[in-house]
Amino acid sequence: MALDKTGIAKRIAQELRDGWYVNLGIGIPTLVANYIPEGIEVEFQSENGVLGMGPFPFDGEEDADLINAGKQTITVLKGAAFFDSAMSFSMIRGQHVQLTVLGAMEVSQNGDIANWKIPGKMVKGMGGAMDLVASAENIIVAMMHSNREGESKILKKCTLPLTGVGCVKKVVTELAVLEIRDNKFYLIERAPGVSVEEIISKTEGDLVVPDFVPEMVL
Amino acid sequence: MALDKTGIAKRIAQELRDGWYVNLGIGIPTLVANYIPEGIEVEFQSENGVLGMGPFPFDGEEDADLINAGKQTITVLKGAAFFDSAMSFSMIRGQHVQLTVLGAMEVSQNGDIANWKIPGKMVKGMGGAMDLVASAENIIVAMMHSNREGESKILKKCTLPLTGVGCVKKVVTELAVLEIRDNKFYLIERAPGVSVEEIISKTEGDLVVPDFVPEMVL
Amino acid sequence: MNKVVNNVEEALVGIEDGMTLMLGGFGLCGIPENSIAQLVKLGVKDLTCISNNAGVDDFGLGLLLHGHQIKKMISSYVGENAEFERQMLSGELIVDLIPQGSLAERCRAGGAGIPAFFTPAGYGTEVAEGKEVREFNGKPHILEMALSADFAIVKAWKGDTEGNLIFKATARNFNPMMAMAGKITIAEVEELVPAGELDPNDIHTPGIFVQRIFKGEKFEKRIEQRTVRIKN
Amino acid sequence: MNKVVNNVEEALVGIEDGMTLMLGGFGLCGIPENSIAQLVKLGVKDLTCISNNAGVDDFGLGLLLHGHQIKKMISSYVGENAEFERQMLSGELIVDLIPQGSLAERCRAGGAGIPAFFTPAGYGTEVAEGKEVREFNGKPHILEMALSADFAIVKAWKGDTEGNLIFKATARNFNPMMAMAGKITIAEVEELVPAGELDPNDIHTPGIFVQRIFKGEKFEKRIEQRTVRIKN
Repeated sequence: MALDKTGIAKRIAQELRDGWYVNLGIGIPTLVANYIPEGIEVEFQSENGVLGMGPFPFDGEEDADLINAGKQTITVLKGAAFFDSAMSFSMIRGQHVQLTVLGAMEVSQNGDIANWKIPGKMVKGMGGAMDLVASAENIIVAMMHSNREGESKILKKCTLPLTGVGCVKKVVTELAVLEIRDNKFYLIERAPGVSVEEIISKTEGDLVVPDFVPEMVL
Repeated sequence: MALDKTGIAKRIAQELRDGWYVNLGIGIPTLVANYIPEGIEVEFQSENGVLGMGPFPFDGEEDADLINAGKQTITVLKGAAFFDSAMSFSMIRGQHVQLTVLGAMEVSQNGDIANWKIPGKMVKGMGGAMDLVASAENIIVAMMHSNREGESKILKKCTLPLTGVGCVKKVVTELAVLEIRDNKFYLIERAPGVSVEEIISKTEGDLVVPDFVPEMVL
Repeated sequence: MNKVVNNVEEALVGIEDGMTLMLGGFGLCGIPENSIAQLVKLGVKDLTCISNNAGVDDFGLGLLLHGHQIKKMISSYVGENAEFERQMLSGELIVDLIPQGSLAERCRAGGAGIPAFFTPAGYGTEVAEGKEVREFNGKPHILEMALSADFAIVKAWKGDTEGNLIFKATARNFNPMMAMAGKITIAEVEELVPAGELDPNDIHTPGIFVQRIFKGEKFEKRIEQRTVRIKN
Repeated sequence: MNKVVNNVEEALVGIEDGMTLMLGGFGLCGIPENSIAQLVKLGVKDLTCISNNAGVDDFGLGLLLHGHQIKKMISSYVGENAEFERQMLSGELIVDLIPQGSLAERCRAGGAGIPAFFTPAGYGTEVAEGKEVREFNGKPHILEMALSADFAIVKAWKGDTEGNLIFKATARNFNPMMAMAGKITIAEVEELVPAGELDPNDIHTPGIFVQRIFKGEKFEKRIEQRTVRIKN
């Protein structure tokens, strides 16, 4: 069965390693913080200027001056630090953040990503995404395999304006975990109960399928 | 009579204007802080990371963590701020400092200045001087008119490695106040009792002398 | 050196039609709301506004958009504002969208006397169009230019009479860099204290960058995405 | 995420001959003196040291110079050190002197992923030799490259177990930028406190930049130019 958003977040959380600083994008990526594997410590950076983000505040304890990059009210953990936007992107551009998780509208097999603009229709802006994808050594994209019309978003070539080129190395969708190498998608894992055939049929880009594709263990 | 160091500092202090942020170099320039004209407020920036420098500490009250760019122990006034070296030079390079006063080994009539190196003999380094002279809109050089061998340091062309090009607009020596315009030195004032002839004889660079040269009022 | 002005009216003297303004804040967090209200009142037009976001429909810079006071926006993310999207798609509003990190760094550069710098952000995208590309350490970078403004308007938590500023939590965001990059920088603060009350070690924006400072009359501090968890 | 090490011996593990080190401090103010003493003890050689100054003859980096442990110095001002001058003039020591502001900005750039930037400092001087010159706003600027180091060693006043640092007064100087630019950054602190004891608003160097932290055993804090006035 295809994963829900929570499932995608849980699977991505398995990629976390002890001691990492992690930047989570808006949407599904934000949920990753809820599923940190036991025994490891990671610290969350939000590009609007905080390191050491904690859970959402209790009702009535919100502070308008303390938000994340999705403009949601948050709290901080012990040992947190606040800083300005230039410092924040120094961390990102300077590769001090070990993992970036973000959403996408399209990903292509050479690692390009598009997630900020649909010409003539929607322009929200790139926010910090262009800095993140251009700088991060380790980017995981959390996204749905297809759009609402059922068209694959895992493509040979992106059709939308790009956010970054050749930067994505791993994609986690409701159906599969894909790695990008040598200009191809490699099928690494499939969601529990999802067939290899379904993944093949919903992937427009070149997909390399090994003889045995393990199911995700969530 | 030629001025002493104190006299030079007093004359330069007359150039201060209310509300200015001022960076004073090592040596004579440091003394300028002692002669702020009454009724005006200026704030001293030291490039090692302090705004709002006060007088030297009383004996026994020195703090090793609180020094000026000359490595002297200092104090700070109310409303001071500490910052790092990148921020400090952002102030300087970004032209937020209204006046820079520094010493020189040589100054030339096109506004070049040399003050950091004597090839084969002495190399102390430029410290912050190159940033200061390249950035400041308003630079006053405090220096002696001649070196120990009696040779003029107010030159057609500098002989020593330069600190900056075309940046000096005003020079105050023990003998005179000179302005640099149109590739010439203009004699603006003479030290009390110093003759125009003496200044002419000790100035190697092209010197424009008006009919009447007022004495400095100190 | 008297930087303290009595109110927002005095603080904004000199802002005219056609000027470029920088306004601090991320979303509605840390925006100079008193000054924005005054800009609405003044009715200045044809403004170029440099701000990470454009407010929401009825708060923040959305108020200026509503009155068609803004000719051009330089921002990184504008996704919370229907009127913005309408004006942009209809061509009424000129929009220059740039990566958030580049925006922050370009403001800092403007204040720091760095006219241009190289960054990897935006390479291979629309953002790089017309910009110089150069490889460093085997990786392509684009040359980005400094930004500056006629007036920078920032909001701080505490300020003193010398113009020193301290920001609170994530309300800091773009405020410190913009404070550096204004020809004239105006700070509205929640708390204005005499010089000497703030620890010199704790200052975020040294007073040298601030020309005018005033205590804001009222801070609504609207929350854009109130997100809470329920107590068990 | 355990960044705390027990002592300077553990902190400096991995520093080898021929490496590039950044060392914070301005003059003798804010230098990592415990770490410097340990470098002397380790006897590592052929170091490239990036530091604004080179210490004095018998303290700070002067101690490493004395033992001929330094192959190359990248500094802005070295005027307090006779042995330095001797080694430089004799050619034993390679010296790269650069403007102080450029040094600070190049370290910051190294930590911030900015490979290069333009600055007016040094145009028309020896410093500009071999560097690209470009005019911005009618004024010539030179292109300066980022600096980074195998290890950055900084000294802070207070630090917590997450690596967050607070510096005191002008002992801050180059420490924050160098902390950003080390592949591995080591912080020696006067006071090491549990996470949560430092106000997140007051942090100068966020812990993300610091890989190892320890409480220095002893801080002599030598004063270079004791200057006092007499009480009336």
